[in-house]
Amino acid sequence: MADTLQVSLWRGGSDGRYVDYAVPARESQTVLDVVTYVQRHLDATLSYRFACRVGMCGSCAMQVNGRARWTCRTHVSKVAEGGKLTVAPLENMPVIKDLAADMREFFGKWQRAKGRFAPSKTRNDPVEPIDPATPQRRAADAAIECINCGVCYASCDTVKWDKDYLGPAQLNRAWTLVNDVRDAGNRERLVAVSEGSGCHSCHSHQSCQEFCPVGLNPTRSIAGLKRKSLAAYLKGELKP
Amino acid sequence: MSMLANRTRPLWFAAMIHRLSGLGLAIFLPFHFLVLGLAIRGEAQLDTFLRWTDQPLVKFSESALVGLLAVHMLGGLRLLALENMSWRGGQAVRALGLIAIAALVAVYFLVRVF
Amino acid sequence: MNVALYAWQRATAALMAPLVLVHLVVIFYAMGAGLSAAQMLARTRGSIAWGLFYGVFVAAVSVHAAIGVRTILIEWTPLPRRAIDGFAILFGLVLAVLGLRAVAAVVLP
Amino acid sequence: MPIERVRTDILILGSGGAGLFAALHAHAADPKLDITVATKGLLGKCGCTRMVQGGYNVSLHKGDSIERHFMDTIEGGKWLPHQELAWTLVTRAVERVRELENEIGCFFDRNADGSLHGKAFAGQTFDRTVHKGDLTGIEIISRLMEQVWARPGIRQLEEHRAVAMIPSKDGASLSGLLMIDVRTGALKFIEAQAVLLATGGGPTMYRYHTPSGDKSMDGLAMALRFGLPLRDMEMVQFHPTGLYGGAETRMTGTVLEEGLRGAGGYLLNGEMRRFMGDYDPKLERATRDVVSRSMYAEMRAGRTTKNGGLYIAMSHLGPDKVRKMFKGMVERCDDCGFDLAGGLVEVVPTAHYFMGGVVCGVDTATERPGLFVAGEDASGMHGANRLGGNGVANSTVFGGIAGDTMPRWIAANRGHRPPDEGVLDAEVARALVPFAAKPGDVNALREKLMDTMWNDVGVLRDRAGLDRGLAALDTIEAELLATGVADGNRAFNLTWHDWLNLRSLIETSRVITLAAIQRENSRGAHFREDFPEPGDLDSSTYTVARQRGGKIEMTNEPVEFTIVRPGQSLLADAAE
Ligand SMILES: Cc1cc2nc3c(=O)[nH]c(=O)nc-3n(C[C@H](O)[C@H](O)[C@H](O)COP(=O)(O)OP(=O)(O)OC[C@H]3O[C@@H](n4cnc5c(N)ncnc54)[C@H](O)[C@@H]3O)c2cc1C
Ligand code: HEM
Ligand code: SF4
Ligand code: F3S
Ligand code: FES
Repeated sequence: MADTLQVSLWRGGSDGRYVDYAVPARESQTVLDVVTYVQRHLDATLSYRFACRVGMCGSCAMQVNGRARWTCRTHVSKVAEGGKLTVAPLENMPVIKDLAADMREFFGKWQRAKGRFAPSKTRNDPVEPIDPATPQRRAADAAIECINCGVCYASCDTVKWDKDYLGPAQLNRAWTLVNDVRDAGNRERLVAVSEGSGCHSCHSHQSCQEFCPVGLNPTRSIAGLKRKSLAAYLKGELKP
Repeated sequence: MSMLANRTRPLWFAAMIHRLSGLGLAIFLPFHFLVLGLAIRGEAQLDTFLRWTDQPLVKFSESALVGLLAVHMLGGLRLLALENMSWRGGQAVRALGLIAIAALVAVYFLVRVF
Repeated sequence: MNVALYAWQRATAALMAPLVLVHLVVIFYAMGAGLSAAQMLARTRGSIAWGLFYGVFVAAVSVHAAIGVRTILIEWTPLPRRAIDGFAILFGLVLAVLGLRAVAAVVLP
Repeated sequence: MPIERVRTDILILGSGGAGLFAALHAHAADPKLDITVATKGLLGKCGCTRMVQGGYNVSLHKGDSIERHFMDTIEGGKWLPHQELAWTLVTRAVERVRELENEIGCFFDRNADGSLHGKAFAGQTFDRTVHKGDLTGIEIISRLMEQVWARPGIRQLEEHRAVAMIPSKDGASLSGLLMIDVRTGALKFIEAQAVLLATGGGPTMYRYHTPSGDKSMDGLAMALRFGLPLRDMEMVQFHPTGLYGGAETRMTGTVLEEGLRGAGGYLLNGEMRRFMGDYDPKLERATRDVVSRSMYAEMRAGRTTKNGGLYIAMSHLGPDKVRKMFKGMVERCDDCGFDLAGGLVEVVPTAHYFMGGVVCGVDTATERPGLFVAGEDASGMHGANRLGGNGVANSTVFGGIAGDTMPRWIAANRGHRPPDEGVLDAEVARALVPFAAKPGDVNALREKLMDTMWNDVGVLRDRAGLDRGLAALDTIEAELLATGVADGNRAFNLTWHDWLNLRSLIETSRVITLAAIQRENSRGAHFREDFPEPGDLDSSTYTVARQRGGKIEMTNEPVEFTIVRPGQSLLADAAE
């Protein structure tokens, strides 16, 4: 390992530019640590975002050498090509400053996709018994552990090309709810994902699936939504 | 900005090939229809046309079109399967295989027209 | 793309797959047999079967390609949606008209 | 300096389990109220509720009872908990879990018969911890976040940091909060009829710590300055197995799950010797506090790895088995360059949870009208030790209660209360202090603080060390005040926030140290080597700290055994 890393960091807003820094290489060092080093020792005004440090909060995602990743759990040795790192804010989101992206639109679309539980019961009812082996529960489980990091969203060219496209994480969440037998909102949800720029706009590029740091498969979830909504449409249950 | 990494993946290329082949077909098709429509005015013209198509360059581009059709169809069938059948991994390998088959069809056509 | 357009695009795609196969086989066969234009037309003219075959093909491809072109324009051009929709419909109609004219030329006796 | 002024009816500080539950409940109680959630990071993406791995304690399972959960909580807390608060915690948790499942949409794991699965968590007599895999917090907070986003009536101020509580003109109540909009760097005063403090404590002043990076005891530092009484401030819970990757990586201190020891993992010192036998016959399976103390003692004696940590070894269980059993942990270690399944991973005890906090009632009200507190900022529920699984129960139960209480309180006490402008001006100046001094190395001071707290006010304590720590804190504070931050661009200026974090941490560290001096016995998380005995349970007291005129006063208050006395058990009563 070289003893210094050549690091280029995006500075400024959308009209910013890359600035180069030399950061000492360490044995245990994540990309987040590199960025932190620059802020602590080289340029105190560098802005970035993190919280949990362990891949649970999805706050720290950035473009690292062109690829969206969670930086807190990306060891430098796995990504630095020839001791070089280029770090930029997440693609497909407005830049706030330096490495921090604005996620409001991401969560706005989450709501547009009806990515929220619609209750059919209240706190006064017992918890609904659900057989963990049913196909629906399994399908929900397979897609549920999303940390809303935005990596998939930043890696999807359909998002880039169609500003209204709901996005892989959002549709993946909608799919977990479609498979949640307790949910009462599926009619509206299917309408929401079946409108223009919904699940049917996905071209199965599969970058979302390949890059999702927690190993989810939004492509599969979206395919599920396509099937489900198509069936509902053909039965005349959807009036988009 | 370094090259976006999602654009260096096989499945992204597969999607681009699918799109460009579809686009190519869409652009070619009106001309194809136009030419066939000439047949209304008699076989003579059509024959002149078909003789024109004997030129090597035309044969090459016709082979390319057959290739486009094959690659677009196979790619489209892959997508239909992915969307409608239970999930399978190895999509990149599949996509590459289908593109290869389409290329073979095109080459076969090329060999046959000459 | 919404579910209606999706349904049409995927349905026409599924429909066209066998048609394309047959079409390719026909081309290869014609080539292999070294048929001239006149010989080919002799076989198609007056054939209801071929008329139906290519009529359906043209209809499907017009719908399919129009929807496809619309998607591409939405994603790759900054044109307004309404202009794109108009263009796609126009494109589909042109394809259908030209295509049916061609079918007529090949099939009508 | 004129700053932006905003008014809202209810201001909620923090977007963890406590803050988000409060917002939802308040909104449900009165949708006409203007509710604002201000949070230091992104809504629901900062704080520790997200990081909950183990799960949520609730007595919903056949064979369990509220009384049993209560007794576990009291005994775990070494008879120091406020019993009414603890009782509220365990009783309301039942309704809260049903609410999480039925209304919020959490999808907890089930048994084969479809009922909720309860897993075992150390220190409890029943397997009552409800969970979603080992990522329970993600499920809880993501679902809460979605519900809040779904209600446009709840205003969001993301990346807004509270810096000071501003009293009303008459000084009797709270007027509002001085905030910094992190993104622009601008100061803002938010006047509110009711405020909930839910910033989640967070003992990040220790060399090794688990909480998220945004937590720096701001809430308690503000409460202290506002003159509120703080309880149990000596009680810092340490988790035995924090990942150790060296001083310069943020991974250091993050939790490696409890189950590793439970499953038979070995702890080894630098000489590769399994040392737990020297301390406790239960070896690695001893309770959190015992293992943490043993590890700390081992490290203090210098028997460490060359990097200064200890090892956890799992490979003797079979690397493939380990990989299967602890998939998440193995992957996390692997991402960071460590082989948990087949090799050795360095670990250290790590500061995990803060039992101390603002004194409050069962309705979350504090001493000052208009101010409420919930979650890790509140105190009394856990006493000397928090049971694993009671943390998120605490924040969600009392967050919801706060959300129920505040609209009622507003209905009875209508109106905003204009601020004391003098205090507001002074606090504005205080927030900008670092820009006046010559820029310096803020991080070096943070390192100093972390070392001081680790060495002198850490897992094992004695009077001499605590006195040393107190003196060091004064020095660090003085150095901090002389260390500035360059005043170029205040927008998203993390170094400015690091500075402010550090100040909060120093101020609360001082209270921790004073409280640790005050308690001359050893209970739960607090261990005095010079007073190793727990003392008489019947005359148990808890410590209270309060700042008056710039000085911190410490008192001991007797624990009131309103429900059960030491030596008794509700379970015995129930059995009779
Ligand atoms: C790694 C880990 C694992 C845990 N596992 C468990 C478990 O298995 N079971 C369990 O019961 N408990 C567990 N806990 C404890 C539990 O997570 C916490 O006790 C609980 O979630 C605290 O909730 P809260 O709402 O009070 O605070 P948090 O969820 O921490 O939220 C605090 C909020 O306040 C914000 N904030 C902080 N300062 C300011 C400021 N100045 N201005 C504005 N906003 C501010 C933060 O950004 C954050 O949004 C765990 C904790 C950690 C760290
Ligand atoms: C043989 C049968 C065919 C099949 C199975 C097929 C399948 C498909 C499918 C599944 C798509 C959607 C791709 C996506 O959303 O990413 C598609 C798109 C498209 N198709 Fe076809 N197609 C066929 C024939 C044709 C023909 C003959 C044309 C040309 C006239 C054509 C033109 C297009 C165009 C332009 C697109 C849009 C491409 C894009 O969105 O990226 N297709 N096709
Ligand atoms: S699906 Fe994966 S990549 Fe996308 S937001 Fe969720 S966790 Fe991140
Ligand atoms: S990358 Fe985008 S196109 Fe679809 S499969 Fe994933 S959402
Ligand atoms: S900091 Fe939370 S995922 Fe990286």
